[in-house]
Amino acid sequence: MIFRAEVFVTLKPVVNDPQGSTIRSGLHSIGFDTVREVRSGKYLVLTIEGADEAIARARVEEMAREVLANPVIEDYRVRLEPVATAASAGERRA
Amino acid sequence: MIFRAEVFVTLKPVVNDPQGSTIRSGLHSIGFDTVREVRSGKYLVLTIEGADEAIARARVEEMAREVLANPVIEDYRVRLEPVATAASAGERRA
Amino acid sequence: MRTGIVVFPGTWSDRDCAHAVGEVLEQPYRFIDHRDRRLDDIDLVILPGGFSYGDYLRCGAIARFTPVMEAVAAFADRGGLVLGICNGFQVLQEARLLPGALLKNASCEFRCEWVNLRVEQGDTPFTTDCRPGQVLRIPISHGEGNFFADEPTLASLEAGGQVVFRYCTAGGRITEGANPNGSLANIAGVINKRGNVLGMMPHPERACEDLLGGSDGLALFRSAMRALQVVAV
Amino acid sequence: MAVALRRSQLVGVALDESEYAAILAAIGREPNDVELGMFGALWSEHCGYKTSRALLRQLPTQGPHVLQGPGENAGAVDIGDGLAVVFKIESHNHPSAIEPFQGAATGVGGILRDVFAMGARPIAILDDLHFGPLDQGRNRHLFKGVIAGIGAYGNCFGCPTVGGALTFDDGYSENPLVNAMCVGLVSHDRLRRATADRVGDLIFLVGADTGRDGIHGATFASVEMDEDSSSRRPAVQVGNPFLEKLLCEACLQLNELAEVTAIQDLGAAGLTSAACELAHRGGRGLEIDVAQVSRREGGMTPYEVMLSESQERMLVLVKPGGEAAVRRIFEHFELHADRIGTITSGNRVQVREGAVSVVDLPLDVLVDGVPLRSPPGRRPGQRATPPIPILVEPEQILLKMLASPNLRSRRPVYRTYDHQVLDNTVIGPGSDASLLRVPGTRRGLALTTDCNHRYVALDPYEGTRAAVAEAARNIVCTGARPLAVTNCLNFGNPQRPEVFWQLQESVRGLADACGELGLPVVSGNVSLYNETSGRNIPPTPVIGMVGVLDDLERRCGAAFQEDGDLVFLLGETREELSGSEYMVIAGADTGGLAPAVDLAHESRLQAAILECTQAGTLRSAHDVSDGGLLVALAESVLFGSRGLRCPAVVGPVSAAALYFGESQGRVVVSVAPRRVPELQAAVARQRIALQALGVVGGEFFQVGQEIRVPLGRLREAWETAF
Ligand SMILES: Nc1ncnc2c1ncn2[C@@H]1O[C@H](COP(=O)(O)OP(=O)(O)O)[C@@H](O)[C@H]1O
Ligand SMILES: [Mg+2]
Repeated sequence: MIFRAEVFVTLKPVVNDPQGSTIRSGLHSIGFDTVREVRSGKYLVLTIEGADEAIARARVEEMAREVLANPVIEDYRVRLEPVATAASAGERRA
Repeated sequence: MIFRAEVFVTLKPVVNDPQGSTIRSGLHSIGFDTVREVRSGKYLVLTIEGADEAIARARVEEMAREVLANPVIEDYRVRLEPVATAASAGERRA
Repeated sequence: MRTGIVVFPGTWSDRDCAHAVGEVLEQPYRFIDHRDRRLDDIDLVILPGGFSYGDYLRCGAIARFTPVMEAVAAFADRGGLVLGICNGFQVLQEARLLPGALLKNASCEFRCEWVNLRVEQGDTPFTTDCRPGQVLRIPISHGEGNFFADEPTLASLEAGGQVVFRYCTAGGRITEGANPNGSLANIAGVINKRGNVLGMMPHPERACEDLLGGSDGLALFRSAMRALQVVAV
Repeated sequence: MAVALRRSQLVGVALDESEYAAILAAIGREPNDVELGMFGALWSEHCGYKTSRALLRQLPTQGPHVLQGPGENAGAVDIGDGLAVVFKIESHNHPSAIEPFQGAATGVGGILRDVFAMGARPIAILDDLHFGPLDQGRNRHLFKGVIAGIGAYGNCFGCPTVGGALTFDDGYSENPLVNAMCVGLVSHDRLRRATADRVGDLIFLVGADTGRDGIHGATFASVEMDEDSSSRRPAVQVGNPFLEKLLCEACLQLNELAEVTAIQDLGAAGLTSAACELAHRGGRGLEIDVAQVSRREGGMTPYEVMLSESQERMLVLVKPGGEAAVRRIFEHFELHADRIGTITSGNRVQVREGAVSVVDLPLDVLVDGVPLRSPPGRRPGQRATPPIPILVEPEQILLKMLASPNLRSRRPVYRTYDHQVLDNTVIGPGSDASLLRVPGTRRGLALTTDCNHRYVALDPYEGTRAAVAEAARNIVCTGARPLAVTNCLNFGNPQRPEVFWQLQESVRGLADACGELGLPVVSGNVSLYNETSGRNIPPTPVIGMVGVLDDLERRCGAAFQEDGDLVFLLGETREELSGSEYMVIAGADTGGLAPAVDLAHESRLQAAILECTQAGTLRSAHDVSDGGLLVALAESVLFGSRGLRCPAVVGPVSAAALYFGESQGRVVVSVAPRRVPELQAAVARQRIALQALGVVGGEFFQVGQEIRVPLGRLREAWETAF
C-alpha cells in the first residue's frame, strides 16, 4: 500500500525563532499589524510504501525522530493517510 | 478575538525540489528505502487578532498570497482555528 | 554615471559595489536607504548582494515591499538602468521586475567560487563592452541561485534574447559540469524585455581588480557607463 | 535554608564547598539564589579562569605595537597608517558537541561581537576545527553540522571566512573542537575599551529580547527545583546573523558618538558577566533593574534574566543626556534597546526587579575574588619511540597521504564559506596563511591558525613551540612580518594531573616561543574539561597569528608559477617521524619524541625568506608541515597546476624521513634561474641549509626513479571527497 505522510517540524516553544520574529516584523512593516506572533517550521510530505497503515506510520515516526527533526531543538507531528494510487498521490500533492 | 493560523507552503509539482530529493536519498542511504518521494515545504504558525473568524482568515489568505508564498514556484494552504483566550495563546508561546 | 546603491537591512555587497564604482572606476555614487524614495539624481541603480531581512522567509521576499522598491519600479519604467546582483536579482524577481525564481542550489550547499560565464547578448546596456560568446571569469557566492522559470516563460526568455549570461566551461561550452547550482539552461543572468533591468547571480563587483583574482567584472560597469554616454575609462 | 538544598545548588552552579566558604567570608552572609547563580557564573572556569589565570601570567603581552593586550574583549595591534588590527580566537566546543549547527554558528556570532565591541569592523573569520574520524556516524553528523553552521552565520552576516584548519583524530570523537577567530580593523582614535569609568552613565541593553537560552541546566534545576521547570529547561541558543549584522553596523555608528562611553558584548554568563566586568574594569559599581529588560517569554525570573545567554545582545554606556542621540541610531537600524541601569560610584553590583532588591554584592569579589586553583600536575610516562615502518612503494604512500582526511584538499569545506565578501581577499583559503588587503592602503594582513596536536600530545612544551613557529612560518611565506598572537587553549579535565601538566607545559612553551620570536600575546581563550566519558581530548593549544605586509606588490604565494623555475628546500631534515602523518598512514603507534624546534634557527630562516620576498627574489614559498617534504612539493604543484622534476632527493636520513618526515623549520621555494644567486646569498647570510631539489614543469610529479605521477592522478587523490 502507498501512504501520504505529512510531517510538521516546529521549534520547541522555548527555543528562539529568529526566522519567525523577522517574518512577523516584516509583516507588520507591510501593514499586517494584527499578527501577534509567527513561529517558523518545516513541512515535509512523504510518499511511502507499507504493508499497512500501522507499519507505514511507525516508519515515518522513526524517520521524523531520527532524521527529519532535530530532537535537541525541534518537535514534530505526523499525519498519515492511505493513497489509492501513486497517481492520485501526485494529485494530492498539487 | 485571537486565532491560530497554520500556513503550509509547498513547491508547485512542476518545480523540482533539491532539498526534498536530498532528504529522500539521505533516508534511503540509512535504510528507509520504502520512501518513494519527499517534497519539502514551509510550515508557519501565526497568532493573529481579528474581529471574527472570516476577517482573520481573509487576512491570513492575503498574507499567504502576497508575502508568505511565491506564486511563481509555490502553492499554499491555510488552516485557522480560534484560540480560547490571550492567556492560552501566551502559553503556546512560552 | 551617478550610481545609487540600495541598502536593505542585511545587504552586504553595498560596500563592494561602492568600491568597484567609486574607487576602481572613479564614478560618483551614493547609498540609498530602503526607506528612501528619491532616485531623481541617479543614472544606474544597483541592488547589491547580501541577505536582506536574513533571507529568512525567501530571498528578497520582504525587501520587495520596501519604499525604495516602489521607486525602483518607477525608475525602471522610465527606462533607468537597474542591475540586481545575487540577492538583488532575487529581489527583482520577487518584485516581478524580472521573470522566474531562484531555488536552492541543486547541491543544497552554499557555493563561493570563481565561475565562467558566456555572454549570450552583446548588445544590452551592461554587455556592449563584451563580444557575444566571450567568456567572463566572475565569482558566485550564494545558496539559492538555481534559476527556475516555467516552460512558456523560459521559451519566451530564450526567444526574446533575454538570457544574458550562462554558466560555461573555460572554453565557453555550456555543460552540466559547468553549472554550479542546477540553474535551468545554465542561466546565470537575465534581462527584462525592455532591456534596462538586469539580474545576475555572479558578483561582477568582486572581479574588478587583478589583485583580487580578476577584472572581467569591469566590462559590465564600463558597458553601463558607455550606455549612459560617460566617457569610458 | 536547608543545607541539602545548598549542597545541590553548589553542584548546580559548579562551585565547591571551599569556594562557597570564600563567598561567605567575603560577603559575611549567605548569598541568595540569584547571587549564588551569579557567583557560579563569574567564578566558573569559563569566566573566572581560576585554573589557568596564574599560568597565563607568564605570557609576554607587551610590545611596541601593542595597543590593547589581554583583558579586553579582543586584543589590538598597530599596523601603521593610523590603523589597528583587532583580533581574538574563542572556543565553542561544548555547545557544538550538543548541537553542531547552532553551536558553531553562535560561536562565530560571539567572536564577531568581541571584535565590533572594540569599535572595529570585522574583516575576516578563521575557523580551526577538530573532529573524530568520519567513518563514525556521530562524528560525520558533527562535522557536517559545524561546517554548515559556520557558513550559515558568516555568510549571512557578510564577513568572509578566509582560513582556519581542519584535522581528524580519534581523540576528538564525540568532543569536537570548534575555535573561531575574528579579525577587525579600526583607526587608533576609534579603538574602544569596554570600561565604565564615569559615574552616572546610563546602561542600555540593545539587540535581541532576552529568553531562557543557555542557562546552565544543572544550575537551573538546582535553583528552581521547588518550581515546575518542565516547560523551562534550558534552551539551545539559536543564532540570528541578520540581527547581528544590524547590531554591528549600529555599534560602528555608536562608536562615532561622543555620548557613547563604552560598548560591551554579552557572551558567556550573559548580562551578569558583561555588566559586572564592564563596571569593574573602570573601578565603578552598577545598578540594574531587570524589570526593564525586554523578555521573549513570559514569567522569567531575575535569575533567568541575569544569566540568560540569549545571543545578539550588546551593552552600550551612554552619558546622561546622550539618550536621544543613541536612540536615533537604534531606530535607524530598527533595533530594540532598553535602558536597564546606571553606573554607580563605589564597588557594588545592585540588581532590582522594580522596587524589590534582588542582588547586592561587592563587585570586586564577584568579578575577581575567585580563589585560584593550582591542582597537581604529573608528567605521564613517555611512550617509547615506535619502530619506523620502512618505506616501500613511496608513490603509493604519497597518494595515500594526499588522499588522507588530514591532508586532502579543503575546498569542499571552504567553498561553502563566502571567503571574498568585502573585496579584500588577495590569498584565500587553501594556502599557507591567508592574505587580505587593508582597504585604502598598499598594506596586506596575513592571517593563520595552527596547531599540530600530535606533537603537543608527545611533548606539550615542544609541540606548542612548534605551533607558534609554524604559524609564523606560514605568515612569512606570504611575505608578511609576524606581528602578534591570539590563542585558544583546548585541554581536557585539569583535575587530572596529566592534563594539568599538559596545560602547564603548553603555556610555558607558548610563553617561551612568543618571547623568543618577539610576538606579544594580545588575546585568547581557555577551554578546559574537554572530556567525554573519561576520555580527554589531545591537548590542543590553537595559535592564531596576524602579520603585516607593507606592500602587497611584495606578496608571495605557495603555487609554482613558471616552468623552468628552480625548486629549493631551506632548512634541515632530521630523522623525525614520530607524530607524523606518515606514522598514522603506516598504522604505526604514534609515540616517541616530538620534532625538535630550534627557535633561533627559525628566526634566521624567516629572516632569509623575508629578505627574499622583499627583494622579489622568490616565485613561491611553501611551508613544509604535515606530510613532510613530498606533500609540500605536491601541494605547490597542485596549487600551480605545473609539474615538477626532481632528480634523486638525497639526505643523511632514512628515505621515509627524507620524503615524509616532519622536521620543523623548513620551507620549499621556487626561483627564476637568474635570481638563484640572490637566494644563495640570503640563506648564506642567515646560515640556513639550502638544497636544490628540481625544476618546475611537465605533466608529471617526478622524484628520482621511484615516483612519477601524472598531475591528473595527483589531483584525483588530493581532491578525494569527505
Ligand atoms: N589563553 C589566553 N591568552 C591570552 N589571553 C587570554 C587567554 N584566555 C583568555 N584571555 C583573555 O582574557 C579575557 C577574558 O576572556 P573571555 O572570557 O574569553 O573574554 P569574552 O568574555 O570577551 O569572550 C580576554 O581579554 C581574553 O583575551
Ligand atoms: Mg566579550
